[in-house]
Amino acid sequence: MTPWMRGAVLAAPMLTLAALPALAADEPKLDAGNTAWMLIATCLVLMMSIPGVALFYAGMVRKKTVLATMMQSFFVAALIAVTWMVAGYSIAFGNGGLFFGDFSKVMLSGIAWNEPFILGAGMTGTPDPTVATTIPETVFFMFQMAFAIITAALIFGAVADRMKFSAVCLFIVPWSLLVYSPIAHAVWHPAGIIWAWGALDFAGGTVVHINAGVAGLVACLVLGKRVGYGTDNMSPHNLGLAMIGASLLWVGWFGFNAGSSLAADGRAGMAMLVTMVAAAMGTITWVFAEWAMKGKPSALGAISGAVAGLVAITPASGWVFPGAALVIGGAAGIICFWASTALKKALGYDDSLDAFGVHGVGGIVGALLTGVFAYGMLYKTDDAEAALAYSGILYGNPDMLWVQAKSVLATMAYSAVATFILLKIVDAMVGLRVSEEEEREGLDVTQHGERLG
Amino acid sequence: MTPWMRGAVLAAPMLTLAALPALAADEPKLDAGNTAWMLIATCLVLMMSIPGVALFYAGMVRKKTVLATMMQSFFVAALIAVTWMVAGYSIAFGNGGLFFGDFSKVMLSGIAWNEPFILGAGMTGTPDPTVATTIPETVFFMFQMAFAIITAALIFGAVADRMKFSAVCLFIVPWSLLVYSPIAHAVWHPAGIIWAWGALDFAGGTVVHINAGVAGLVACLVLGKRVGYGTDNMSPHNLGLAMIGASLLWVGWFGFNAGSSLAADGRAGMAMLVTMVAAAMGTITWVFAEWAMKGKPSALGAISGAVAGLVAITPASGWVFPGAALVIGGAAGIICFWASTALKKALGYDDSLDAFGVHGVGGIVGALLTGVFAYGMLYKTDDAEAALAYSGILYGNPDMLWVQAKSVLATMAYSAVATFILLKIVDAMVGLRVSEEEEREGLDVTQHGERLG
Amino acid sequence: MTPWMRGAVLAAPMLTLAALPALAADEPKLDAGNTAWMLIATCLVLMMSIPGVALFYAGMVRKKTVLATMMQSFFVAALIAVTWMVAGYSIAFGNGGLFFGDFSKVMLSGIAWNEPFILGAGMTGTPDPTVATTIPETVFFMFQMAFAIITAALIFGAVADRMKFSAVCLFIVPWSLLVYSPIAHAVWHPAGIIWAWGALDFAGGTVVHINAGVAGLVACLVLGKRVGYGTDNMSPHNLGLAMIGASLLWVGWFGFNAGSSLAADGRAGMAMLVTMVAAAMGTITWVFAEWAMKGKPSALGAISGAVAGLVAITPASGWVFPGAALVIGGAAGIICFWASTALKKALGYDDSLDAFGVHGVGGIVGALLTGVFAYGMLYKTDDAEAALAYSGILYGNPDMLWVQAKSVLATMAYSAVATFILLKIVDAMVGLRVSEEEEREGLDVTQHGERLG
Amino acid sequence: MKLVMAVIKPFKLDEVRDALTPLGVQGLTVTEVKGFGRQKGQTEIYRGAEYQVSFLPKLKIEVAVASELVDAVVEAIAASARTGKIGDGKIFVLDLERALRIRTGETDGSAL
Amino acid sequence: MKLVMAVIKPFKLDEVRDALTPLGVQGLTVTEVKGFGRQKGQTEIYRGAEYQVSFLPKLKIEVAVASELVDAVVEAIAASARTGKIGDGKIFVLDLERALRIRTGETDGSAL
Amino acid sequence: MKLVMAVIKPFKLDEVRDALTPLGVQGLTVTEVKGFGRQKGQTEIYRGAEYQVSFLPKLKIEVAVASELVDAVVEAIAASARTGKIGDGKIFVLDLERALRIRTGETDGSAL
Ligand SMILES: Nc1ncnc2c1ncn2[C@@H]1O[C@H](COP(=O)(O)OP(=O)(O)O)[C@@H](O)[C@H]1O
Ligand SMILES: Nc1ncnc2c1ncn2[C@@H]1O[C@H](COP(=O)(O)OP(=O)(O)O)[C@@H](O)[C@H]1O
Ligand SMILES: Nc1ncnc2c1ncn2[C@@H]1O[C@H](COP(=O)(O)OP(=O)(O)O)[C@@H](O)[C@H]1O
Repeated sequence: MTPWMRGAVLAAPMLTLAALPALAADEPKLDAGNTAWMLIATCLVLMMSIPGVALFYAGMVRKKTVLATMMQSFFVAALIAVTWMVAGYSIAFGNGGLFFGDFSKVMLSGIAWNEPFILGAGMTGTPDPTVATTIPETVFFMFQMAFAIITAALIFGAVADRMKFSAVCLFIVPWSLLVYSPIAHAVWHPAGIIWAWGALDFAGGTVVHINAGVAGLVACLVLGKRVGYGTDNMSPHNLGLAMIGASLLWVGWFGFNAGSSLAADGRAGMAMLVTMVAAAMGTITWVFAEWAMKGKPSALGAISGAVAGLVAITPASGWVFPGAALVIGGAAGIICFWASTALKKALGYDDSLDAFGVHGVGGIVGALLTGVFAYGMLYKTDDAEAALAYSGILYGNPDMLWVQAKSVLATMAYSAVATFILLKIVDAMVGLRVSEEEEREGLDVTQHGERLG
Repeated sequence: MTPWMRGAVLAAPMLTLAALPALAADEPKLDAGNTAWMLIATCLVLMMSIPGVALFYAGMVRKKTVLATMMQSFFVAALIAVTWMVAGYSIAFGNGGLFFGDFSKVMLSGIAWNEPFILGAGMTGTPDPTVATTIPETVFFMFQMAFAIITAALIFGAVADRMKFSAVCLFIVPWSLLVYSPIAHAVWHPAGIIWAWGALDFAGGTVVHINAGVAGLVACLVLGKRVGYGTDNMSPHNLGLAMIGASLLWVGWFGFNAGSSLAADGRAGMAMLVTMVAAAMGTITWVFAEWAMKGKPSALGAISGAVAGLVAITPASGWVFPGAALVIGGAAGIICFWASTALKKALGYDDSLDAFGVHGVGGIVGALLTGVFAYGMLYKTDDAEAALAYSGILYGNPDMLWVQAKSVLATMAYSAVATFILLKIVDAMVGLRVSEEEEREGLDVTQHGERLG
Repeated sequence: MTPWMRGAVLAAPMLTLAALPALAADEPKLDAGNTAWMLIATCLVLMMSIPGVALFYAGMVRKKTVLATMMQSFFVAALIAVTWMVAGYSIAFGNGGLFFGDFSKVMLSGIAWNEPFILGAGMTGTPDPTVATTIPETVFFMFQMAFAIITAALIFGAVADRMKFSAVCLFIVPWSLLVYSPIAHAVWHPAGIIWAWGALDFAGGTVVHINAGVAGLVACLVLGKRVGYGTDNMSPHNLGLAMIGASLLWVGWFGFNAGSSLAADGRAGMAMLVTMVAAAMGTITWVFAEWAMKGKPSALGAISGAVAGLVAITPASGWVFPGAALVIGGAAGIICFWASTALKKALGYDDSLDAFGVHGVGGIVGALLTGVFAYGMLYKTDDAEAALAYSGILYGNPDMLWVQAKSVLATMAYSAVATFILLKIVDAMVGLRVSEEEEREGLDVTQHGERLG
Repeated sequence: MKLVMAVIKPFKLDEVRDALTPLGVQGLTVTEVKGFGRQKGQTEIYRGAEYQVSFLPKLKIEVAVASELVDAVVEAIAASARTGKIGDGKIFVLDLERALRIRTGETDGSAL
Repeated sequence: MKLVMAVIKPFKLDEVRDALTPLGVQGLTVTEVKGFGRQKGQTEIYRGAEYQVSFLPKLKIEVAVASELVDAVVEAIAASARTGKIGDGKIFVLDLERALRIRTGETDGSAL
Repeated sequence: MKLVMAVIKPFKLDEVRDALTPLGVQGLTVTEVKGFGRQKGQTEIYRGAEYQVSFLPKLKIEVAVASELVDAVVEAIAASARTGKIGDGKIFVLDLERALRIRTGETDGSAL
């Protein structure tokens, strides 16, 4: 038992105590300050998908697929919201087995709207495996929904410009139920198997980014390259839009990472700080690497580097200090630059917007470096002994790197296999890819009957 | 006496108690958590107008009116802000009669900046009719100002591409004072007549959406159709912008609905949840209806459906459970689709961007379904008897549907008549509509001397 | 000793007391509500730079420099983030001398992540010169970082379309360390010289706006006019983008000004209110002035006026009432209109996007009017005597206007001289300006190898 | 055959097309252009910097027609595009040697 | 010399260029245009208001070629731009009196 | 009359116009085009996928002039648009049969 929210088990009461009278220690109460932060953190994470990812991706495709690309965020957000309410949330955060939750929360049956939420309530053990918060379950549900949405939206960057809209819909709903929710359960629920291994994923390095990146990679391999890939000009039609999108991702990411503290506490503050530093470093190293290698520092490089840094700090964000953030962000900028250019070119797949090159690879970099830089004391401020289980090799826990690597490999393997099977089923049902003529014409007109401008 | 904030009379102390020491029960104090949430909720609601509505509308007009359309949100926001400070707020939220407030708060005279705000302070009765909050009046004032602004901005979608800028200015200021503020008073002030009827409007189904929708309908009837309507291509010039706008509306709407709880409490959390679910369902049903009827699922349909779902859940958002949100959002998506296409075509008016078809009709759907699905216990968690007065027919209060219908009809009638009179006066003063040549040339150049691109 | 945060010395405990049990008075604790507000206020201020200023500026340049202009916000944000962490923060907010802080906080050494931050901790004196907050230092650090970033980004509006990207990078890092941080120290740190004079700058009229405006003016004088200035059409290529940017600035400015209260308290609420009123009045007066003088009310005028109003209320925002905000915003709209048109034309410099005309001049207007309208009782609610030191001439303190003028002049002088020297050094190193041919071709292609659309 | 090329005010496009259809013109090609001419745009003072907007948005229409139709076509365009205000535009007629419909390979008269 | 002007479907551009290069055509100029013709766009019912999308996006290609090359060029364009579906476009040939390369001042044949 | 059609580098537009005005040219029409020619764009490696930017932004200018003016016009354009670097563009001259000013109905010489 190790993941991020366990921090909350101990830390939440402790920190919150600061602002609460004595009785709060006995029985957790709703806290307006923490609830306020989580309400707005939820807004920020939703904003990351719509319009964040929608713009980020739409600015990078060709003009003839702008609206279709936006729909792959916007409509998918709607689909996943309902999916999450109906069953996804229960599979992820219901109590249950090592791999998925039970169906006790299907359709939100019996959700308590006016009491502090306890994750894993009903579980027993020593020490108490549950995670107590001071926010209502509705807010926890919404915050996690926003994660389920963005994970789904990220995938489609890899197959931009060529996937049928019907296939998008038919694929993403079962994917969310059968791939996203189980992985979230395994990593973030006290009953989950990866939690049991002791892996650290503060805000979704494995659950969100590696998962989406690998699913994207598999999808672009299954669908094949874009028509004209390697010869036609496929440069971004409007990097201005992509830059707005990247900026909203950056700002929204504070909700993502600092919100994962589930409280407006000291840990949230530190998470925001390291998130900023890593994003900045990712931007700088990617741009400088490009400047050195290709002669010009590009806007596309800047936004790619920012996202790479943000991705990489995600699993680490509640566990590390600013110095580590410099290293994690800087490493991610360079490694993702290499992955999205040299590596992709060498291997020859067409991951259109580098869902894998940035999110997959950045997530791996971050997850592994968390195993190096995690500083357990960041939430266990008093017990150095116990904190070891949450520390990386730099702070005396040599096993952590391997635990992290194991969680990365498990996520990659499950995501790849399950995604592949689902894609094949959808392919058999309606076909995944538009015809060559439709692809030439563009998805906007052929899928949605609309055109930009 | 029934509207939404009465919930707060009882609930606010109760809920807030959770996080406050005993003495708070005696005398309300400013709460930093609730204040934090309301500060940011205000930002979110303002963001809905600028740039939200500005983008949503500007993306749907033709290229020659983009800037003029944005000005109808941006400059109107400035005008209404000052109007609201000078007198609008006092008319809406000053104590006073059944129809409008007194002038005690004109120019914000005597606003207390460091004490918890009590709506209706000074009123007496049993039970105490006042509504106590734990936020400063400055923040309540600002939150409500953002509502006054967005209501004004929404109207102009109906008359896009043809209204003089001078007429926009001359119309909207008295409209806000004489139409918006009185309706807000009637519905949301404990002294107001619709409050007295016991109608439920949590976040503005009648006050904001039906009101703006009806005003828009009247305005487009008075101004007449766009030149070329029915023959020229008037398709949206840049749905990408509209999609950004719709996304910001969606995210901002959490401030709108969950903020209407005036606290970061359990009710705010539930309001956010049902808002999300209804928006998602509206998106899905509109798109699927369109897919079935017209053969293609459009981006325009997706954003329209999202807004329809958001509008419909607005009056209900503090009173209903997630299951009801599925129904309300889903119904709104289909009904507004019908209203904005078949109905509008049949009746032949030119509501350019469907201010009435989406906001008016969606508001009506929501207000009526609130009368069906409202669950009074959602704030009166203990007293089932008393909760009846806040419940819909599904929970044993068969009168509620009629009360809601009455509030809808009263709002529509007053808004229609008063809007008509104001428009006729402005027409007599400066003329409402640009010349045919100016309309052909486009409002950007003729009204503002500017051009896009 | 007078600046804004001293308010907090006294007010913070007092206000926060409202929501805290007795023991809080003894020893400040982290407050979740205040922390929640400051986390999100930080997000808002960062959003002002990316995508706010990025869009505001990029929409006003010609199409060939859109991406380069965005990079001057986006990449600069990354550079300043790291600069601020490494040393900028320590120079600004470390204890130390009258002009800059010591190096005790370099690389954030020893930052306390889980205790309430006390600015100037370790300083002694009577009365206690330190400023106590109830938020962690990480959050204070991040909030201030966002100010350092936006100040840097604003400068480049003055030299749009002609500065080398390498020069941008080489200039801005030392500028932030040697100009921004010292001025921030002088004004906002209890040990600083301008604080000692008793000057009032609530949220950055001198530190941010006058400073950036003057640096921009110097830069555009050193670089010279754009090729074709005065004859070629240099009108904004996409005012729609600028309007989104201005809207995000407007909304984000609530974080800027109300966040400068460092707590979600009554003063934050009042700061938000006056910010809104001043922005609205600035919009209205600029547009009406333009309408009267040039015959058409432009969208460019509306957004310029809004920013002028926002700039001017910034130094005053925690010290004044709504009536004063009407005057300050209204005056700024007209004076900045005059400065950006008539004055600029008369003097003949090419401040491309009016960094000086709006931010410099607006900041001066605001700083001086703060000396008129400041109402000391706004935080010292009980002690009228002591409040005099925080009051303007209207409330009985005739010296304040002079103190403010002195702080304005000092800021202008230091900023101008230091900026000039730094620019000359960078010019000697790599040259500040692109070649005439590159300028004609546009910075996007020549500096970044990219093109819009 | 002739190629008739007309520069017109943008909002006149639909009228021009409607005037040509009765003559048997089945196709035309439209380009967004900027026109410089006697019609002057406003003098803009954009934030203190003055310049003359000398290029105004126009549409260029190209229609290939049989030689015997050319007079009717020119007249129809002239009539439907006229507002009587400066800047109404021009009609130019060029000789067209060959025409070919790509889809069918038909040439000249039958290609139009 | 002749000026060959072709209106084609946008996505055929690269194929057409590749078909011309082997003939020795070293340059061409492309314009985004809207075409009105036999090919009709969908009838759009945008929120209740019906209209016919009658102008469809096309590309116009202009190539100046020596007279002896013109047949080959026309054929190459026709072959590479053909999809066989309505709306494939047209090729027009005009007589070109003079050509001049601005950079060098070369004229006519050697300017192309 | 002749129709002079020139493809030039975009930033040369103002210079060209200023060179034509003294000759009595009172109008011209400008189109944004993409040019393919000897001038090659950079090879872009956009995130690992290589391609050659072969179409570069140019402006096309069309001026109808009286026959006797054509030499002066061609020369003026050539002189003002020249940078001496590859990609400066071309000037083409076509014969113009008729011209008509829509506003007044004036034809030919007086229509220009
Ligand atoms: N000599 C010319 N060659 C090509 N185009 C021209 C010429 N003269 C005018 N035009 C085009 O015709 C348009 C209208 O011309 P202008 O002189 O403004 O008004 P009018 O047509 O009423 O005389 C111009 O904007 C330009 O596009
Ligand atoms: N008479 C014409 N003059 C100029 N352009 C034409 C003419 N007829 C057709 N075109 C252009 O050719 C395109 C294709 O023509 P269309 O009639 O749709 O199909 P097809 O080429 O298969 O006959 C049109 O969109 C238009 O741009
Ligand atoms: N044969 C041609 N027909 C039409 N346009 C041409 C032709 N050759 C060149 N052009 C145009 O002229 C431009 C410049 O030509 P290019 O070969 O690049 O350089 P240069 O003019 O210096 O020889 C091209 O971009 C293209 O727009």
